[in-house]
Amino acid sequence: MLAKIHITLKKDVLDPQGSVIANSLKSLGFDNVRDVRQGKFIELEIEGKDRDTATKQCNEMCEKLLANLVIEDYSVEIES
Amino acid sequence: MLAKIHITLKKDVLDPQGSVIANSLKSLGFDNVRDVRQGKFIELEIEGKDRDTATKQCNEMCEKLLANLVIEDYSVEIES
Amino acid sequence: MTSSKWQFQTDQTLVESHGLKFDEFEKIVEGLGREPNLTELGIFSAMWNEHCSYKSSKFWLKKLPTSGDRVVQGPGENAGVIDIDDGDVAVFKMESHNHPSFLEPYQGAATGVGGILRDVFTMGARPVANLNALRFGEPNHPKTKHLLSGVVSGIGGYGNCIGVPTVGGEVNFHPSYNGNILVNAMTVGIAKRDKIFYSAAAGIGNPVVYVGSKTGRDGIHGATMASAEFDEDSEEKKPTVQVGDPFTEKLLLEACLELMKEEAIIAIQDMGAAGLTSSSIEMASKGNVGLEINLSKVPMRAQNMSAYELMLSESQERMLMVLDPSKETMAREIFQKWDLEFEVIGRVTDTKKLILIMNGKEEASIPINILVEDAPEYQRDYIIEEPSPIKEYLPEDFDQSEIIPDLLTMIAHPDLCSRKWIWEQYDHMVMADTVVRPGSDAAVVRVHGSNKGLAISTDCSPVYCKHNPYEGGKHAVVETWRNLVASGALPIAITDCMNFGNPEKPEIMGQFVECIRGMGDACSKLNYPVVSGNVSLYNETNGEGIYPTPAIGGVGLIKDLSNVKTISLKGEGNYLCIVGKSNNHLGNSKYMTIIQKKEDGGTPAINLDEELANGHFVLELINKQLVMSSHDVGEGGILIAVAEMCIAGNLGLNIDEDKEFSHRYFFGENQSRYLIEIKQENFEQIKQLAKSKNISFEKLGEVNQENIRINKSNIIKVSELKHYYERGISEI
Amino acid sequence: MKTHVVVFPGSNCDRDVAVAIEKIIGSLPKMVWHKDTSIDQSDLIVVPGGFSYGDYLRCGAMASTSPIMKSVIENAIKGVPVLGICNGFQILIESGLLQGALMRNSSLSFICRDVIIKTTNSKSIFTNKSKISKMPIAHNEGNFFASDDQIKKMEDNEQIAFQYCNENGDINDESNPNGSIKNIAGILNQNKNVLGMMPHPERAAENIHGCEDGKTIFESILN
Ligand SMILES: Nc1ncnc2c1ncn2[C@@H]1O[C@H](COP(=O)(O)OP(=O)(O)O)[C@@H](O)[C@H]1O
Ligand SMILES: [Mg+2]
Repeated sequence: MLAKIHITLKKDVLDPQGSVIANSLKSLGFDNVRDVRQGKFIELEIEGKDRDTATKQCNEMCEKLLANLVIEDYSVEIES
Repeated sequence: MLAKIHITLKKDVLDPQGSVIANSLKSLGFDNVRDVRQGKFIELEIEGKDRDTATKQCNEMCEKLLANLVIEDYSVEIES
Repeated sequence: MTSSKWQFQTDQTLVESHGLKFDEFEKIVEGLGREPNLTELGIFSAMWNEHCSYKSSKFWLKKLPTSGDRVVQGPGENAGVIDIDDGDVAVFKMESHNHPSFLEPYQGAATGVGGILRDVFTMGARPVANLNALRFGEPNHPKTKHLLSGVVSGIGGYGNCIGVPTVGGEVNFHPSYNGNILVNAMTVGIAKRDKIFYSAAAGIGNPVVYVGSKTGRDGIHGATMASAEFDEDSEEKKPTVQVGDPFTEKLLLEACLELMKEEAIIAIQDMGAAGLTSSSIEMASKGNVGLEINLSKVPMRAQNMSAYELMLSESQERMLMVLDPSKETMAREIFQKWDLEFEVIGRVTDTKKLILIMNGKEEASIPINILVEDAPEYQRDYIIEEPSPIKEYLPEDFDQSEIIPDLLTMIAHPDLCSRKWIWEQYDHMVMADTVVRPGSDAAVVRVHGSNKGLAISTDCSPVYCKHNPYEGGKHAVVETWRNLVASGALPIAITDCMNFGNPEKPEIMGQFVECIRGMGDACSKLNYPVVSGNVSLYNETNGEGIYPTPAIGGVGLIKDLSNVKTISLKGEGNYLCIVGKSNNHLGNSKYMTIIQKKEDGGTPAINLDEELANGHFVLELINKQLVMSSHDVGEGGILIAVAEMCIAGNLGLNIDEDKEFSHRYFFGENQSRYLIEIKQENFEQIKQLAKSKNISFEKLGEVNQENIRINKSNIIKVSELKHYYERGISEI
Repeated sequence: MKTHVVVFPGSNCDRDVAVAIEKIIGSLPKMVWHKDTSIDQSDLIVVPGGFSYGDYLRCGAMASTSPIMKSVIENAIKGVPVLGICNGFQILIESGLLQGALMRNSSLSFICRDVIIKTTNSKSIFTNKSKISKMPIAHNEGNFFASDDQIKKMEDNEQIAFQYCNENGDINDESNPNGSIKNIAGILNQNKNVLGMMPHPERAAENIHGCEDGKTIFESILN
């Protein structure tokens, strides 16, 4: 199964990278861009048959390693 | 409208981060993980009403700034 | 085959797309006694392109002086080696990564650093310093900012991670690089003289071992790309640029150095350009043996890789070794400890052929000598153009009331301003042996655990080279030499990176020939041989070549670290003096290019006898502890050099009023000069010494608290100057 | 004094800190490999700077799950002094021994230069010899972040060890190199036996470094 994991900064955490991108986009002429946030996107192949087990495992991976819960949120989707 | 942009390394391009993450996950006991790839996830607010225009603009942003097409692919989704 | 000359089965366009000319292909067929298969064609193409075969440059490179008392290994191995006393050696080389850096500045620059680091640790040396020589297009060219920031973060990204300090370098901006930036990276390492490793394979039957990262489809044909001119759509072609993995390189470095402590490695060679192809062939050729390689054993990252792809992949962070068979198990354990691939992929044979097997089938069988000895070598036509004429400018040619405003404009210009924005992005202190940080003449790193150090500097003046390649070649060499001297080091040897346009154009080839001649004369005179180097040709876009850019990296020895000198002024009341004659040459100076916005007036000639004498004089004063600080007078002339010393030391200077108040005096760039700060009470003694040696020596002024004062109406606060100096690069 | 330096794949200041410890404390530390599982009997454990696991994913994240970290944590709980420098600080945070998070520098680029730091809590075993000191930083992710509540608690409990300041000791935006909240350059755990700091004392530990203020940290531990 393919797991797609998104890791994003929590709403109240400043995202300097996002603001730099926003400024660059504006200077390229994209004036209608607001509020850019950059996060991580992790794809992984996970062996197994059961989506729920896979989801549970991925959540655990995020808690233990992939995300820093002090500043980040995560979400997991499983595709089979 | 909210644009969700995924930027990932092209298939044959080395993803050093991905392989180190895979090893770490394995050593944490997640033995059924294969093939981890790490990419970027960018969310941005784009003003306007027309989805097609927004998509076109986001594609342009990727080509011009957000992605380096020598090594990366991108995909754009617009949510309204 | 369409051409009447061609009676071969092989498709002509296939041959051409491999960058091979018809007669080169003929030579292959002759050598093999048959037509090559695709894998073999790929191998020839990689080995015979400009980047690996040096076919246009070899003839001329042989003219450079390469030997000297301290040279342990000159050109021909992965890096040059010089003796630095006590059984220690310094190992160094510079290499270009120009084309990839233009396409993907971060990864291109990063993998350039990775590649040159491998060249150095392959020889058994622990890398202790990285430097670079960078050239970008005009500061306001739309691509410059992006390329500059990508390259700088790529160099930092790799060097910082692997933990080797990036201690210096140079960067300049010029329209001739708008479509072809230059990224030259240099690494210096330290080893024991009796523990240097070479690449000659030996011992029939010995295992050939692959270590490091897995092989993927990265940069296939990278080496061919690096030797081809750019055109409008090369950006569209999107050739695969390699992605660097500094973490794996760090592991590879530690694992290799650990194994090198044992008597296990018979030969070792990094996989750089043209990966497995050039490394295996080089090892076989140097050892005059054959290799049989089973490609099925090569650790692969991608699926279904063909023999062709495996041989041409430029995946990074890989090495090839020939091992003592009795040490195989021990070696494997070391690489496993570091989580790296370790695979026996072949054997040394007595066939003098490279034989490749994959899935039990022979994929290639090529006699090594036709790949190496029969490689094409050209004596390309060249035209030596008349150097631009020397012009003398008079004081009244320029408005003298503008001297201070001109100073401010010049010192804020990207070519002269502080490079702090760059070096602060490089970890220049890791290893805790950095004695002189970036920003002085040469960087100085301590030889770990001793009280001696290496001084290192990179330099080149392309504008000088363009207008007089012979003098320009001399300049590049001499500038590094002078930087080392000013730091208190005995200069020992150089590495070079010859960046030029298309050598098939006679006027470009002429530039190459003349630069080499100038470099050679300077090296010979200064006893400063070339021990390693690299050539990057075809730096052209749409038929426009770059300026000739022979970047030089010089290395010197400081026997006692208490004798290290920096440029920063030390104390109020001291005298600042000029060593060397001032002939007021303004031609092609920074004043001309920045303020007058033209390249005019010719390249100043260097008198090498004077250069040598002045340098030795400065070294003698330093060794006698008579010098407080020192700086060579380079780009921008005396006033820029003074400004740099004042800003660094946070002090000012009262310039004596007897000086000619003119642009040509303050901004003239004739060479072979130094500024040295001395105690007042030593002035007479030094003056006598200079006189006895027939060396020009004069007092320029006296150090004060806060101003540079030329006369009562031309004064500038150092703090204000500093403000201009420091804002430059980050504003691009 | 028995000291230990933990070595992860990708650590690159392990030798530097060992050299400094030997010079200042007088005995060579024992280097402990990340796959080892125990450190017994230590008077100081140093988690050095560098790029453990390449700083991939997130600085310090993967190192914090290494086998040796269990023992580092046990020792810390027992009260053994643990010092994390730069990447070591990031690892200690990721392992939960210290609070907060270290984010990307606000400039978004790597910064290597001297900074000046003021000792905020001068009573800990690490800080009883320093007041205002100069030492280099070299990092990409040193931007300390914690929630307002956490900061308040840390302040009340005197857990802030160092803050970036200027020559006069003023703590202001100009003297903040990386965007850290309250200019925080180093923090302690509740028991004050664990210190994490971004600046590199081992790079300001001998005369050739141009400044020797870093020595005070090790001298303080010797005290
Ligand atoms: N311009 C030059 N001057 C002197 N030696 C050179 C020059 N260019 C290349 N060399 C030497 O030729 C050899 C091959 O260089 P190169 O192919 O760049 O090495 P590598 O295969 O390690 O990348 C090296 O020993 C190098 O030092
Ligand atoms: Mg090499």
